[in-house]
Amino acid sequence: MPAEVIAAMAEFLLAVAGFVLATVALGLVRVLRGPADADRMMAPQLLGTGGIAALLLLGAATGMPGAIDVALTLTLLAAFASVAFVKGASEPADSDPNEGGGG
Amino acid sequence: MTFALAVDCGLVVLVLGMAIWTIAARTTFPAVAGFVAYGLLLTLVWMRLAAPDVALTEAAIGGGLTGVLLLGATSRLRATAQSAAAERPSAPFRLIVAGLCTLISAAIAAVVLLLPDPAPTLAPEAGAKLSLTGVGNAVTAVLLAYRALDTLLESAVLLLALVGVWSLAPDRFWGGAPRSLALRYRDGSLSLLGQVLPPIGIVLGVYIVWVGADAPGGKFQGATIIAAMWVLTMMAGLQNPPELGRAWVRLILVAGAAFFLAAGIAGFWLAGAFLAYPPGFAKPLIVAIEAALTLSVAATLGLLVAGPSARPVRT
Amino acid sequence: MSLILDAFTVVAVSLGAVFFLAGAVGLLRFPDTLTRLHALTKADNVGLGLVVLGLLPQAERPLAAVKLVVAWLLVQLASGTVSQLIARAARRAGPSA
Amino acid sequence: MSGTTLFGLCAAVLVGLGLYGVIVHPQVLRRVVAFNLLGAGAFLLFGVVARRGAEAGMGGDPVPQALVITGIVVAFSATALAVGLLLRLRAVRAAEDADR
Repeated sequence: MPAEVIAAMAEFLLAVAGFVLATVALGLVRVLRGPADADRMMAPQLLGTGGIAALLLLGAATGMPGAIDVALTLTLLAAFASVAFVKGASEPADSDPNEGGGG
Repeated sequence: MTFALAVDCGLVVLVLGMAIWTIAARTTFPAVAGFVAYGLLLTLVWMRLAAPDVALTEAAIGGGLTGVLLLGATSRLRATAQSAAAERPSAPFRLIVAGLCTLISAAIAAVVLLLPDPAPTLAPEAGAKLSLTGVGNAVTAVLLAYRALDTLLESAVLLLALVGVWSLAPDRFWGGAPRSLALRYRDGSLSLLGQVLPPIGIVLGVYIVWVGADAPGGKFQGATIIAAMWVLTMMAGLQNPPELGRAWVRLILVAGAAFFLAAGIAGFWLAGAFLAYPPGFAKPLIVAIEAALTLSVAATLGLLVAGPSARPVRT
Repeated sequence: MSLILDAFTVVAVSLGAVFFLAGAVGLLRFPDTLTRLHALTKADNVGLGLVVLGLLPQAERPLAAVKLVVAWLLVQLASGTVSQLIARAARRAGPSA
Repeated sequence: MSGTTLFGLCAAVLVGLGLYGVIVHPQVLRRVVAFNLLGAGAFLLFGVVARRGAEAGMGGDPVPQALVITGIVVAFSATALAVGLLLRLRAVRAAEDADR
């Protein structure tokens, strides 16, 4: 493949990565504003899909080693964080036996 | 490279936006949500800085595990959150602090702009001896060969932090199990996720440890993924945190540091110095130490999330 | 041959980007939590799928291509179950949420 | 301006922001969050220094990168300890209030 085609492809992938990142930014603003906690739980999921799309595009554009491994890790941990969000938001304030009531 | 710079600019704007949101949000839950997003975004920044090893660590710990820890604390502290809101410092005080913090930022920014050119670097030195260690990833070589003492001390620090957390338990609970991490209500999809995701995650974690010798990865990153999967099964209610006084728990926790230390002391006889690896055996030794440390670090991180004992020992 | 593959990459990745845009617009415009969740999952998963599909011809080694597909499958699994969880949490919080 | 310098300036702002949060926030948990924010900014400075030292076929100087990996893990364990202390402090206070 001629060098300029490779360079053009890299530029294109970078541009799309930037575009996807921009849509993630838009979504993040909306999601974090709420109003419900359930809206905010979408934040890690949004980054789990949009973030890894941007990451994979960046990795393909610049030939970074390990980009896919980082993307896989990001996916797993984003799912993990989402579960913690659901758990954190859907539980009433503490009711631990050794901690007598709320402060 | 104009597109690359545009992507960098966009990333910086996003990261700064999340940081401002995290500091400025009125209640704690949205702030922590912003912090998790901030951690996941920093992963992309680290990739742009050509540091995939750090990106893996940030994705696993910065966004994932720290976020889960803070979220757990948030839900438990909800009741106190309102009463403390009244004690907000006065506007003049905040203004003065803002001014001082701006000065500090400006000073650091000036340092960044005045960094020497060409930049000092240890990369050639790190690369020159790489073949002697038998390891292909320079970051792993730094962590486990050139500066192995730091890594040994780090695994000790992790244990110390865990001892610190454990010592916060009331006396009557010592050696008992931490409070359950499970969701209060049964949820079928969470059970499914808790059963399907951990096997994949553990394979990925072991893979990250394994390729760490020659490619981006390493024991801390892999161990964090494994720890996260363990905590996930506990959150899904599929298992409860173990009793902290059990011998096998203690054994797993210290195994990594103990093996590392033993290999280090053996270095006195075999290679003439503490933590020196005998020639030709550097790679197998590094892999063996990584394997032992992975198990211990994963257990330590998981138990740090689980917290101190919260119930008496079952007899 | 490589020109056809490159064209395929450009088309698929661009289509994926369109879906990401649709997802963001849905998040911004839809009135309540459940519909916003719908926008997030549908658009993003198809979007990511198309991006992965487009990047497959660019993968240097077969293992990289396999890992790309695995990443997408993992996202499918995680986002499918996590959306269920979020939707149920939203319903438990009340109809107004 | 290069992207690396841009990230350096971003790190400088993050340190300032984090410090402001640590000093000003009335809730201790928010201070812990702000402290983590500050820490991430400091790590990013290391990353910029490492990236500028790219040589010998490596994307960056591996020594600061290794330091940052150690730092992130230690910061997590410190955060876990802080959160543990915070929860314990609240439990003790609640018990005192109940006694009174």
